[in-house]
Amino acid sequence: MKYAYYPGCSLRGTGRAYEESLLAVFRSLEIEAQELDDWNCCGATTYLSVDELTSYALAARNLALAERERMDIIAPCAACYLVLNKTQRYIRDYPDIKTVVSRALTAIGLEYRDRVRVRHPLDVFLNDIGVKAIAAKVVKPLKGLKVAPYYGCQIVRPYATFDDQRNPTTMDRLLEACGATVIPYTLKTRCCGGSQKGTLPEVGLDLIRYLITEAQKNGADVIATVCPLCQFNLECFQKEASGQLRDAQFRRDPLSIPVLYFTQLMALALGAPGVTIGMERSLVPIEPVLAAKEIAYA
Amino acid sequence: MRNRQLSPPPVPRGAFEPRIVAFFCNWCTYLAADLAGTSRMKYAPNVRVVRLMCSGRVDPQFVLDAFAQGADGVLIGGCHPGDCHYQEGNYKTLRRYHLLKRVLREMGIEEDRFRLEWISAAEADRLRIAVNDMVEKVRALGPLDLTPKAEEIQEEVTV
Amino acid sequence: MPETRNSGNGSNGNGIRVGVYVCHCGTNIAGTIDVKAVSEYAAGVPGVVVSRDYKYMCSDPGQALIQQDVREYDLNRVVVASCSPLLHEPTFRRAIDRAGLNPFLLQMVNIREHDSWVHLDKQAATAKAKDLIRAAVRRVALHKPLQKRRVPINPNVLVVGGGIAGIHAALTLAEAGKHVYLVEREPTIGGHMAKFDKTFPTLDCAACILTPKMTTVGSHPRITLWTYSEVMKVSGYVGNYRVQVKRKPRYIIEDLCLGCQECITACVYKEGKTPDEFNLGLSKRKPVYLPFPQAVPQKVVIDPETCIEFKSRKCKKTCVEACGERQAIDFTQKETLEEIDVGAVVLATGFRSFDAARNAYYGYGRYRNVYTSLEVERLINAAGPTGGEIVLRDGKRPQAVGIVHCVGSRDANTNRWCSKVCCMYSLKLAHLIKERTGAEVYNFYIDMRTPGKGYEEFYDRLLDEGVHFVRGRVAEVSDWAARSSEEGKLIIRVEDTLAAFVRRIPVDMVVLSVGLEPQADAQAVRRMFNISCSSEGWFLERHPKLAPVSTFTEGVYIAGACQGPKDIPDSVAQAGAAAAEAMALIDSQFVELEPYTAFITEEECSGCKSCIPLCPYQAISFAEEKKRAAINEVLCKGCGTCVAACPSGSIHQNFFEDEEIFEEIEGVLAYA
Amino acid sequence: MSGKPKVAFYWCSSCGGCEETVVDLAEAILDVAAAVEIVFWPVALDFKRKDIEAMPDGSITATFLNGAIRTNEQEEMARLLRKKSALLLAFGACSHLGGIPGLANLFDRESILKTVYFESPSTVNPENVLPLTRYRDNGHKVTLPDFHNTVRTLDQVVDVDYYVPGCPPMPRILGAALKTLLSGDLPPKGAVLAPDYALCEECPRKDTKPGELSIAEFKRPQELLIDEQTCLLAQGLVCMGPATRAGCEAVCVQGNMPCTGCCGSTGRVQDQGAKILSCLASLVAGKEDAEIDHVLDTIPDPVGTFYRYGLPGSFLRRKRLNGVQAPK
Repeated sequence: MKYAYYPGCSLRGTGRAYEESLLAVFRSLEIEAQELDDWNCCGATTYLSVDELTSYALAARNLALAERERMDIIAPCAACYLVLNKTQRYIRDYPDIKTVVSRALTAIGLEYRDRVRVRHPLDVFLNDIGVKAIAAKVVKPLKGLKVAPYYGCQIVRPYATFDDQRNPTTMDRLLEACGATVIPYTLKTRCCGGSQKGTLPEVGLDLIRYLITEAQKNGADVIATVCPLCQFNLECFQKEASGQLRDAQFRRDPLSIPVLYFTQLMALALGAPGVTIGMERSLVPIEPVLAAKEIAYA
Repeated sequence: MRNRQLSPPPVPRGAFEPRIVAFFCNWCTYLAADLAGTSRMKYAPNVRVVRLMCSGRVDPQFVLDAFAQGADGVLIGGCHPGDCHYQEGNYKTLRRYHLLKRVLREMGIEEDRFRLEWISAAEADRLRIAVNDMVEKVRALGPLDLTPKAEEIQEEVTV
Repeated sequence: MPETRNSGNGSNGNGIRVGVYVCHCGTNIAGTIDVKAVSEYAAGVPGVVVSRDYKYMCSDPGQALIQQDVREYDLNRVVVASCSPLLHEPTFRRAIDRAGLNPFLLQMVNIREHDSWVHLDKQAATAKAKDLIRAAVRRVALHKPLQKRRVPINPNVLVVGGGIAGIHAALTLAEAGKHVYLVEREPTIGGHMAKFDKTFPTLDCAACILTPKMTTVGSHPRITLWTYSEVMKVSGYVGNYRVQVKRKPRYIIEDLCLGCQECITACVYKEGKTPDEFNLGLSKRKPVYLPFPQAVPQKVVIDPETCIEFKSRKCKKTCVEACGERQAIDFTQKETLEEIDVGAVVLATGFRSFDAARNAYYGYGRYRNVYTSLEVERLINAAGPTGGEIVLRDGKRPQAVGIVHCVGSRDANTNRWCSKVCCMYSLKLAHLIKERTGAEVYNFYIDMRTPGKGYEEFYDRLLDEGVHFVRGRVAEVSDWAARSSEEGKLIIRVEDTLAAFVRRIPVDMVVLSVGLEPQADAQAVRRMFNISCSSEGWFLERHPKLAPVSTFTEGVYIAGACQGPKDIPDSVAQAGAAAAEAMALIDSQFVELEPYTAFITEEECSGCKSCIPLCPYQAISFAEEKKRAAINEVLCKGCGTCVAACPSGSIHQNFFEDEEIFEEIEGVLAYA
Repeated sequence: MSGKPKVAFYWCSSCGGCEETVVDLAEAILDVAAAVEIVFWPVALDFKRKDIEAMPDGSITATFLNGAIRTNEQEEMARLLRKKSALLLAFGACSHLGGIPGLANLFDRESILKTVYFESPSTVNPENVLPLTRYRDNGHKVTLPDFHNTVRTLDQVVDVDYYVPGCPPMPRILGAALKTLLSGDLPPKGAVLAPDYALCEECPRKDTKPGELSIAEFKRPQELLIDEQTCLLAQGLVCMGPATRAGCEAVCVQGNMPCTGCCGSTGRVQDQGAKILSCLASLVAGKEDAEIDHVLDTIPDPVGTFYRYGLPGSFLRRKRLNGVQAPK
């Protein structure tokens, strides 16, 4: 089964580690994922709020390209996944949007007949490959590594496409297949604030603080995420968020925990060398944690 | 989801008004039509209902006679399979419908002019949607005007 | 408004003299249809000798109008254009019958539900009324006089479901001298009510008011009580239903068992291993058990799934010893099939609670201290698993309890309807919990619905007792503690719409007030009794206002929550009503069946046997000697399927003859 | 001339089979010839149209007109004979129901002429010559009858007194018809001169028809070795017997072939095709769409089978002229 790999802008920017580890996992699981030729930016949720119809046309161009190749699209970044999904549904449900988009696509010699599926790596790994096959390929089981599985909001809301909206478990099962222990994490779909950190910093920081303290309280060694923005928020503001600890009881344990893409952990377990899967790109280093767990890292 | 309009779509003046004969079973679809009335739902006035005790009583002759007498569409309404007040009447209706549809198609009568809908006593809205939808589809197809009168046969003579 | 009388253009030659009556129905018809024009038009239709329009045809003066015309104009056909025949056909048939005209020489035209109420365009609605009346006049001309068929009624009654509704219906019927078969699926009658501790608003103890009625049922000479049994098949027709009932084996000989429960104590299992269904799994029971102390019948049941004797056949059978010389235990008992004949049926099959796990965000099944209201009823009940103590699963008393209303109800994702009883029972639970534990009690509601007698006063009483009421639908129950004071608690996040901010309320125990849903097998049961269901799955009553306990199937009545969510007083009232209507049917000794049956004209039938397999009621048989098919009029239900299928047109149906329907079709389509 | 009743025979759009039935009366023809005076019988005796025009109106006691009305000449003759005859009988399936020629109503004139004169394999017509109804050649004017778009039954053109059903009508039926006419006590106008019950009554295989027929598959005559004793419908063949008027004593069934419905329906049925459709469909096995279609698809040509003789006489009469082409 061949897939059209749609990296999206983040995976070429702050989310480089996500792409590097994702491609490594593709290689070791022998998944044929060919980058979608001449893909364009999906517009993310921001453009949708600026000019709805044009943003659908922009996103639909990618759908049309993939449909021409007759391949499912893999959209790893949560925002791309949501925008492409939403575009598909709105074209299907609202005739006036469909006419605008079709006119736009015909102008550039493309057409879209709603015959392509937008997939997320979690869905592909679990449903197309399967936990047993992945476990069989694990070379360095992450024995003893306690992971907080953090899904964020966009891949489960508003559309529950491949997992339960309230209590998703895809990532949990994949990480367990790689030998890690997944801690119970109630806030696994609680919002990380997204761009709140920029607009209402005190609110953004509170949300980040809740997520990290709950993970640390439950004994997590690392938080695994699927979205470049969540990773950015959770990792880059830990010191600043610690300052928010008004309640003395929390002062004892400042916020300090590695935040990785789940694909980095999988790639590690599947034997990919650390340097090639963006490990050195982390602000909060993972090496001491791995060393403590005697998980070979190099 | 855009809200579905409740009353039938507005019709331009002078548009073709199709005439549709409907055979409704007394226990399900006729009651759904009554319920649509008590709920003050609105649908197109083009349908004339003939009440029968079961959709199984609809003789294919009635359908053909309706078309021959100038109906532009025929609608049969019955209980959902398994719900028939007489247990199996609607299964016979379904079988006759399948064969009669083929005969009508071979006689040049469009598919949308002859329709079978399973509508239970509580599904007033389903009836409203079915009637409005059928009236619009038959309106688009235009009048059936099936049998040219004897005189018309005459003027076709010139070669 | 004076009615206009238009003189018709005389009979159409073959002696047919039709009177047409167009009803205004106040403004219901006249508001959209030009009744004057329609009446005048009808006067011009061949065969019509008098055509009138009147404000209320179904009123006594309206009916008198027809009767007077029948005499004065020597009418032999009547057409009434008004509302649905299913509503007033009987009325007008009786009216012309009293005027000496056979009631079946009438044709109704539905110009209200099918015309004025559903069309905006007045011209089109008026034109439609004219078409329909023209068709009716042409059809009624061919009507033949018919007589209703009279069939004797079996005096027994079947009541399905042994909840409070079924119990009350059975007792009312039995007290009136009728023999009742009460069939209940569970080992005991009592239904959901038997599980409650107190009932609102009077706080009567449920057992105190229910058990006396249960014991009366158990011992009543005219009630045959079959518990642990299910209806399997129903055939026949009104007044003459044959019902097949499957009796599941209790492995106890009912007549011998005294309910002394010695066998339970003596059972090899020292204490229960299986989750007790009656206590909703909050306690365990042994393989041999009594559902609850006041169970009726007072007989134990042996569960073959968990009893060792059924697995290994090697159990010491200490229970049999304990039973002593009564020897009431019989491991070889088999399922039996009984067949009974009844004249009427009352369905009182009750409801099912909404499965709280379907709302994942309330954490039922994930967090141990989230309970459903029914489970809390058992906790509060003195005969319950905790002897009436409200304690959490870890034995500790809760300091703060949150009661969430509308769980599964008034929700587009699950059930749209309001389940009617949850506000009141939530108030009752709040009172009992507050009284027993002194804990802080929060009720989270959208609208406090207290519609019954003494209901609002009960709510006021709760306010005085210091129960906290938060108006808002609870968004989430989660164990995530945002601050140390929330450690180890369940946090209820809710938008307090009166205080206009989102609150986080830590509690120790959450009670989910689950709504009411149709039973899981409602579709199967209704198909068995040939009644229909609303789209949600509740049994469909003949008319929501005027006939709430009867159905479209003659002789089958419904009562209680199976017809829709309702509380105990309404269920009992409906049970009484259903019993009364069943009695009215039975006491009439005869049931009149519509004469719409099919018949075969002997010399027309070629004996081609095509019709024989078409009848599900086996009403058509093949007379070998005469080589003709014949229809048994008593078994024929009048569906007409064989009439449409007879290839030589030799089967006819009273009131629905081919010619009559052809006339109606051509009438509707013929231009004026 | 002799006081004997005058009888006329005429044929319109037909195959001549009905004329042969007259001859098939064999010796009985002599009694007929003796009893009546045949004043018009173009297929057998040299009569001309002017002979009929010369007769006073209503002077012919009975005219047996067979064949459907397809051209304007046939229509003129039908009207002429109606004028000249006291009794006009639709003789045989073509004039009674439309007959085999009536199946042309599934097509229109242009496509028929194209098929016959251009496309049929054995036709060599490079210049695409079509017959013309008027043609002038070296001073002579030559005409052909106009060819109508729609085939009609006799009673769709003129008023018909009686119908003699069958394709062709069995000699027994024709003989009975003649006897009734000559006997003078005439049945009610419009009667079909044959019994008014279905063929199964007279069918020798009547007893072998199962009481619980459920058809899982229809077969065509060439697809099986037809058993000579069992009811043909029970063997899965489409037999029109149940929906066809008796009178022919099931001669086809005795020839081990299913009845094809040539005598039309019983008097109580207005559309024979619709009735057999209703009867057979009701007996089909299957309660789901797919199962039902699986069985019904084994009838390749429902219209041709159910309306083999009765298309012009059916409710729909013909395929819609302005109708959309039925998708193949």
